[in-house]
Amino acid sequence: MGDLFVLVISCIFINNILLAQFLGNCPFLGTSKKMETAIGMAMAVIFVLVMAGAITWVVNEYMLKPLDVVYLQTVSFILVIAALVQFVEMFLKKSIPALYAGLGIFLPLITTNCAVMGVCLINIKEEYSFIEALVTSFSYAAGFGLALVLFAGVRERILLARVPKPLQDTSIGLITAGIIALTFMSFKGMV
Amino acid sequence: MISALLLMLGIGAVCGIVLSLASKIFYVYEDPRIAQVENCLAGANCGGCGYAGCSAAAAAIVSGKEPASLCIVSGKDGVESIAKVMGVEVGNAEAPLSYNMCEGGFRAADKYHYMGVSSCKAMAVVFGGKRVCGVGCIGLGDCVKACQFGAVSIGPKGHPVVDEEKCVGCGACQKACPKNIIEVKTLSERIMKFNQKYDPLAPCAQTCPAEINIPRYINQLREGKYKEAVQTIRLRNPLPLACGRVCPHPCETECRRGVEDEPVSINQLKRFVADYEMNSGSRIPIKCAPDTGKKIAVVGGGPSGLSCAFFLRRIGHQVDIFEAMPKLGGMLRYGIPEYRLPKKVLDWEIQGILDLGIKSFCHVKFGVDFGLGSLMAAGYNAVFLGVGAWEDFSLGIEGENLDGCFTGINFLQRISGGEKIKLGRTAAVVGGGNTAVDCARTLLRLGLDKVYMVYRRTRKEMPANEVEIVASEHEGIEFVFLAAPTRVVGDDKNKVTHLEYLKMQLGEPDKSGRRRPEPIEGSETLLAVDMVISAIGQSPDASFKNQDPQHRMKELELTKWNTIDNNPATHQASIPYIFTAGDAATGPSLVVEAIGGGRRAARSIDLFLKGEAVEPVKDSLQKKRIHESIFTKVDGIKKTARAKQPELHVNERLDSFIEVDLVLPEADAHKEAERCLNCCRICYNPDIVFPMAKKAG
Amino acid sequence: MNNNKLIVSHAPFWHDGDSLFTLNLNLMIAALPAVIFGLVQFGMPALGVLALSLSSAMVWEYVITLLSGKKASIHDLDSAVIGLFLGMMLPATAPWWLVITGTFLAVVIGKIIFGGIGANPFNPTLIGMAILALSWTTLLDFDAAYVNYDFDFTALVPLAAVKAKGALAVSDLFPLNDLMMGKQVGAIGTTFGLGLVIGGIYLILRGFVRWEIPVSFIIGIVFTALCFNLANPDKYAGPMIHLFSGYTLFGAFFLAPENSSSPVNRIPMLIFGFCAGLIILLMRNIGVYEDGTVLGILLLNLVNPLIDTIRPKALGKGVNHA
Amino acid sequence: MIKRSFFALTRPRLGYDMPEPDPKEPKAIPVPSNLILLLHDPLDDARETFIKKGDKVEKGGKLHLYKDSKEYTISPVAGTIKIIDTYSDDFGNTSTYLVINTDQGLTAGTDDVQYELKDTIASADEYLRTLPGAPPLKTLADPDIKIDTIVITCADPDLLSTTHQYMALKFMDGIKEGIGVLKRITNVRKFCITVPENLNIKDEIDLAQVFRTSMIYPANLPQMILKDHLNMVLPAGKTPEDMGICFMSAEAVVSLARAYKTKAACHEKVLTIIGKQGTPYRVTAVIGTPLRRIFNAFSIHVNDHDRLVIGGPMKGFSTYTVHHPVQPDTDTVIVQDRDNIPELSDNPCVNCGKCVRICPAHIPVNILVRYLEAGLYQDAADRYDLLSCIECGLCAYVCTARIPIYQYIRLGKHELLKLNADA
Amino acid sequence: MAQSLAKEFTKGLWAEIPPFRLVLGLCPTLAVTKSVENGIGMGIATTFVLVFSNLLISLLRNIIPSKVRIACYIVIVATFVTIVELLMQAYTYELFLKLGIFIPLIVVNCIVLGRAEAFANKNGPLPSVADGLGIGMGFTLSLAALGAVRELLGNGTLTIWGGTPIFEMAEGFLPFRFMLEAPGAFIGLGLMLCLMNLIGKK
Amino acid sequence: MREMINMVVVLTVLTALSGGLLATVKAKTEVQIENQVLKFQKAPAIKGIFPETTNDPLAERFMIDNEGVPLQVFPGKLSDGSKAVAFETKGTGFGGAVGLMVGINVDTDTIVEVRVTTHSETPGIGSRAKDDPSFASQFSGKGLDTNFSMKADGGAVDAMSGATVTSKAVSVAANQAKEIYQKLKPEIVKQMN
Repeated sequence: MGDLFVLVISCIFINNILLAQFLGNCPFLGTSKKMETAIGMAMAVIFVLVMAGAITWVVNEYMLKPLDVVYLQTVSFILVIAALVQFVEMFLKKSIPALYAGLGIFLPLITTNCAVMGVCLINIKEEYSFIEALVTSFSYAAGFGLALVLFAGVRERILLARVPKPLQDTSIGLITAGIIALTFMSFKGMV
Repeated sequence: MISALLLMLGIGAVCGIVLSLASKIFYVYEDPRIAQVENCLAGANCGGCGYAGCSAAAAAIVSGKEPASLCIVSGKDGVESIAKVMGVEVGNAEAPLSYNMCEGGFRAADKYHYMGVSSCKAMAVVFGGKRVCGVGCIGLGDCVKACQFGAVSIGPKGHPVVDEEKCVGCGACQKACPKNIIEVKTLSERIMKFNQKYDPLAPCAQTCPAEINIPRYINQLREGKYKEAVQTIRLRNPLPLACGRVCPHPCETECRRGVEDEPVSINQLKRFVADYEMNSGSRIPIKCAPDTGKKIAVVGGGPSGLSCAFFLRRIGHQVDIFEAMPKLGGMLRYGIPEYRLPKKVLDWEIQGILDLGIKSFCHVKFGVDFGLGSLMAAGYNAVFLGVGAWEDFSLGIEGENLDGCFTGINFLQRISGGEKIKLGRTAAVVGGGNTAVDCARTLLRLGLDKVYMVYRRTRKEMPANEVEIVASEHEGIEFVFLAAPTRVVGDDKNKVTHLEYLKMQLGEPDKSGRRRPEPIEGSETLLAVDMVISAIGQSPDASFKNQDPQHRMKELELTKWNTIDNNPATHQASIPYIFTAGDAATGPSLVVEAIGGGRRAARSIDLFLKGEAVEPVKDSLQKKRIHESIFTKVDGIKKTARAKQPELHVNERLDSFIEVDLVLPEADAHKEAERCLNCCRICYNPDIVFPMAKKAG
Repeated sequence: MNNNKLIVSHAPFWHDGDSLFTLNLNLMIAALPAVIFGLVQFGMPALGVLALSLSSAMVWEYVITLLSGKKASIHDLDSAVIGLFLGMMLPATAPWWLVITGTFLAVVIGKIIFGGIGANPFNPTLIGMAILALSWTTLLDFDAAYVNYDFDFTALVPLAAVKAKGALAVSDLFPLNDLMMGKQVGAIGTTFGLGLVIGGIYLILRGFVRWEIPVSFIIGIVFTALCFNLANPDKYAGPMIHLFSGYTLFGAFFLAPENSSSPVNRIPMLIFGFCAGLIILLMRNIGVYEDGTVLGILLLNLVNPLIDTIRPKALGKGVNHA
Repeated sequence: MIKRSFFALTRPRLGYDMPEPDPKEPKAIPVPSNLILLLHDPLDDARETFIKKGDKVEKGGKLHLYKDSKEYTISPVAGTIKIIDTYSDDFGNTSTYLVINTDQGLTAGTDDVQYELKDTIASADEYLRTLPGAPPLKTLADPDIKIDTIVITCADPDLLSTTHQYMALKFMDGIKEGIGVLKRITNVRKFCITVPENLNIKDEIDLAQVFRTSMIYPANLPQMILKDHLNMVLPAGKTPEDMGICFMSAEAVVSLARAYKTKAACHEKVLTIIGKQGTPYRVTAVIGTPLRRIFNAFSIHVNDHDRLVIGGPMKGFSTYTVHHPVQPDTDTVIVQDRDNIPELSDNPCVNCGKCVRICPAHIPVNILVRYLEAGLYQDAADRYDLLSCIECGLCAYVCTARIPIYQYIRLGKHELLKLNADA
Repeated sequence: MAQSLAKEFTKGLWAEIPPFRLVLGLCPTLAVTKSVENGIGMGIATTFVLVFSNLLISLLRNIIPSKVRIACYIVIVATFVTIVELLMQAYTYELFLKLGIFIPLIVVNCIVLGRAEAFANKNGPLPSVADGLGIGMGFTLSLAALGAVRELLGNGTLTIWGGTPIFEMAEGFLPFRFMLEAPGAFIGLGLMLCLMNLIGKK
Repeated sequence: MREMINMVVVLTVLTALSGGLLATVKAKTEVQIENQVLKFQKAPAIKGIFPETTNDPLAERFMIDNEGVPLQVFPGKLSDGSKAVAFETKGTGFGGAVGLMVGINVDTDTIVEVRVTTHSETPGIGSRAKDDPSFASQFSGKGLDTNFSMKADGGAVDAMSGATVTSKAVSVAANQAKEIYQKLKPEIVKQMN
């Protein structure tokens, strides 16, 4: 239990997927201009990552490993994730439109979000158990969400400031992200 | 190897089956355009646009929240194909561009020192802004701040300058400007823009019936940009060559320079640039909007018809012109003599209009050769009636039908048509309008010994253009004022010998302030002439109404002057799909009125075809003036003489129909353009420094 | 006719006389006791560092505004304050290029690129400091910096000593009195605890700094330190060492209340200060950092927009119109 | 100008001014040769005006710009209309001004035109709208607005001004009489009077409920009176009239009472003039008197870069011409010397939060002003309580960055109104 | 033909150079640019995938049904990514170790899919290859540039290939370590983007 | 329906082809990859631990099972005749796992030498663990009864200044190696023979 807690803290803060591992930057910059979008995206990432983490772990453990075709990881994972996301999107759109409006519209963004794929690969690489894989997936996603929401808060203010023209938008967004990464170094060594 | 193959086969099959089943089971309807637009997008789902994935972005584009250029990955082709998907509405595919009305020149003085929020909007609500000039640019640059693309900057003269390369037509600058100085419009919208009372307009531009932006083209001329000047004129007037010759230029009467000095010779400048184009040997290309697939029939190829057809064509409609006479041009061709507007010039100009892709059918008379029914059957969506006013008023006196009596327009038309008419030696032309003068001067050129002009009132009241009157005086026409014809006297062969008229005197001024002529009893006088031409006015020939078998035609209402009854603001007639302008609608009037009317009718037709309410232009400035633009004095003007119209020597011109008025030499044109005060391009201090202090103190 | 052009502006027509200039001037005045003490303690090199950092910060701002064609803004003294504070946080032995790089990072990366004064979401001084500390750790190691100095007190950095050896081992080395009176090794302007407190109280009384932030910050430090200390007095030092050493007091009065990166509502201000104190102590006691003030405040700067949404309901908001 | 105190731990307190306990008679300004009257109808070139240049007007004559227009003004003198022209008023309003050349010798005495003043609110609205103090008769007469409470303010709404307090001190009988008139002509039954707590009014007021208001700004703003004394919170974006409450100044009540007593309107407005040195003068002037006349009477010289403020220092507006006329609601006129005008700046907000903490309406001004600067008015209203603002101006008064916050707020509301009108 | 091919190629080098003009592919840009060498390696790997997937997709563009096209593209891209991964493991093992997880993540690099969808989907094989090559080269160049800045400042060296620096800072240079850290990557890229914006202004 | 079948077929064929292609490439590169792994990761460390051996530890490597996880062991015959083994363990540092190759003298049960194999630590600070001989040399010759924890945690290892976490990772790895060795020693000895 204690180990899991350490894992959670480390995944959320110390090895934050965005700020320390550089994964998932495109949607990070894209969806952080507004707080509502950021929250929706954060939720969607958590949702998808947990599912993807589970399903890729299963694929790896019960299909790739027994057949000794681990080198097919990339192809099979991405295909499974893409299909899963698309399926969930269609499902939500039809069955739970309310949820779709809040969260589902972010799903297509996630297919090609390297955070999802990256976390799945990390899970395999670190040889986590199924439970650990689920927990890390969730924590990484939560870390992503946390960074996204905090970033959106700062960015909403920056959008209103008189940022010099060439720096506007993505450029200042990246620099802010850099400073956020800097502040996240606070947690270094805490676990 | 085999296991890998099988595994992937399995995964692929499962994914494929699940997805295809899901797409059937969980099918939800959405706007098919969303899928189409999404196909045009990059599909990378990168989120770079700020939307959650390409389908969200597509939905935003379809709902109109975002421009077609939203996606940062798909290139120009993508944008174009999206625009195509979205371009179901007319004009959407046309690129809108920003354009500022108030430009260049010096700034108006401030009425106070402003301290506060540095934004035009904020300043505009404080006493209308600190500038003394109330209509122009404030200059704090809200538009510059609003532009996301760096396309707007404050130019060296303190006004916004738009870089057309960078402008994407988003409209942010327009929203930011509190004074409507800067607008984002497509070419169509710009062509169909009518003066409104909050536009910064110089008095000349307010006066021009065609609403030409006069100061702009004068400035372009001054800068040597003749082509641009012609384009500026063509935005409002398709016939600069003709207008440059025959327009009575009401604009010049309002010219602000005229308050202290002689007005600028605006019309000659127009003619200069128009002639420049004609003589340059190549036509300036005229841009048209993409085709809309709508078809309009223009009946009558005179100035109003040509104008209406020209503008309809430029905004993308298909136009056919039907003309009763053998050639297009209407009154310009048949009513205005060769020495004022050479046919060669007119042909060149009309050809330019037809080159836009307008078909013309001549020698077909409305109501005789074709009618409303046949037009409708041919699939025209609307009809423009610009049949002009070709029916001369009769004098209503005895002897009017004698041999040697003619009516004005009929006479001019026959001469223009090349008909040989049996002429006399002396002639009396009855009337004081331009037609009368034209008849008189034509007669002189036809070799008559003596031409009299008989007019009921005095020279002061003559409606003909002053220059024309002066020219005819020079050419030796004798004026008989205060004379009311009472009888044409003929000999036994029914040939005209004399015109009898009654002398008149001016009575007490009436309500309108004019002194009405009153006949002097018993003052009958005989004038020995062998030709009498009556040119006392015309009305439209409305015979088509009864000749047309289409029963709907009965619904077309006429006024008591036989003009087609219409809404003067929208030019829509009593049958909704019929529009009319020009002399047919107003009775005999100026060419430039007809041109302006044609454009207004084109706007209404466009609205009608789009299914929108045909409503007048909001806050229109037609024939009104912006209160504060009218000055009673203009300080600091150094008087300089107005450029003189070069003209043919009298001796030369009497023997021929060679054009009398000549074009200004380039140097003179520039000199004349320099005389322009740049009203509304510069902010002026009117004589009122600030209203409250005027006389109260 | 009257040709007088009056000034037209919008209400109100009075002003309480505050300006950015007076605000920043007062910040600098409040820092004076600590600065003077530092100069006396560390001598000419300290003067050099402070002078260079103050001037270079202003020069950077001037150069950048010049290059970008904006109106010069150094007269509001904001960059001077950033420069002074940065200088105060450096050791007296800092090389010239370190100072200049630091002010560049602080003024340009920390402030100007975000849109200048008031727009910076993070404390510019701290951004400069954090980047310097990350890049040139050894140069900012105060133990190493003052080898050539001869002090009449323990020449060990208190927090580093605590971290390395445990609280018990160093408990006698740092009497509270010495710490308060500046008898400790540290940055130029942050060792004189009493001076910083005097400056801080001056700022609070004159209304240039909201009292909520420093007070809750100190409470956060003291409370957390006390908890740790009670749990394991051998390993974790007591609140007073934490309070009077390192950048703690300087952070409390001068860094944390920096206007644009801290909350303005009362409850958020209290949360902000307390959490900053808490996180700093966590970093000191269980993280890898000896001090942590710099990153701790930056972390709270990041959270600031979020917590500042806790605010009283506006008048008439949500009232049903009867 | 009031500067902050040296120690500023607590927020600044701006106190209202008090009239001297036993005020002198105000100085009367003679009727000038030219009067300027404002009509709230904009001049439209397309329409024919009802009054024309050169028309003769009688004293007490009612002037309409157009035949059917509802707006009118009453000429306080007999004379000739010399000018009719457009006047761009403050905050986007366009009105029309008339210059009336006074006929000499006809300035004193009663009106030439006598109206049939009936005991109905409609009748009062028809003739008495331009009484000194600008009684809100239009609101009261409007059948669509249901007013059940009238609050009479003997406290001046802005700093420095003592006009209403003076009226209350001197003419308490008039106020009582006015309440009687109002009770007679309207259906309103509830009357309240706000009296500054330090104002020495000895009379018992039994006709109305008396509120003693604080002497600290902005206690006398309508929203604050509602909140503090009527226990009523105005919903954001609503006016007191929407809640059935009508505010009326002491002077308006007094002049209403006089008008009913004499059956003729009075045209003399009481004003507080604050000179460049801060010296207050109390004057009476005929409505329409250009301010320059008053300044001449006190030898106040208005130069370039000075500021002329109509109304108080917190909520008034500055005009650009010394010919600005005395209006029915002009209580105070301040002349500020160029050396006493605080500079504004175009600095962005530095987030010091002073505005947030001083705001009586608890608006997050620091964020609001950013949204307003960026022109995001709708967001500002939806998320940052733009419409809750009670427009006291304190935020701009304390702003360290010297941002014209109040102007931004006014502009934001103005633009928002326009946006909503378009939509 | 040759001219238009050249145009497709060169646009990737400047007009549409990722990640500066098209703000895509940020993750590898940030992560692997600790040195020029890594940047170039990553760039070449991406280029390889881009060229071949573009080629294959443009060949198959008429066969693939539009509803499953994204899935098909992903499979194609992923296949090439795996090939690159295997090849790198076999022949440039050290580089493979440094790039680590980012090699398989090329599959989710928006640039690759973006080009497939935006270009190869609509154009013939030759232009698609040119486009892929151009964009890939542009990407490589950007990574190398950012890598150069970060390595030079953060480590005082420049290493193009093979581990030996071709340039080293003078003896007394104390490296600006910040540039090698995560925050330095973000800020470095942000500032380069700003620079590109400045240069891009006509 | 046809459309659906078409979709499924195309996708299936494509994935199958992909699988086949990859399998081929994998088969072609497999040997080379294994060589590379040995050459770049293990060889330098082994070389460092066993500078002189009479056998080829790389060639003689064998796998043993550590609670289900295969462990690669490199046996070395040292020049003094004693037998030693080397294997790799991992500890967690700043930037992920730190791999540590630990050489143990089977005869004396002492550590021969340790070497860091893989790391992604901050260059210059954490990476000193690999480059700085003084740190690694702390372990040399220590008996397996030593606690390799950091001194602050009551162990025997001095931290590298400024790189506490990396040092910790190494010490964790070392402790882990100790445990594994103690547990699997009989197996290892058996295999070696």
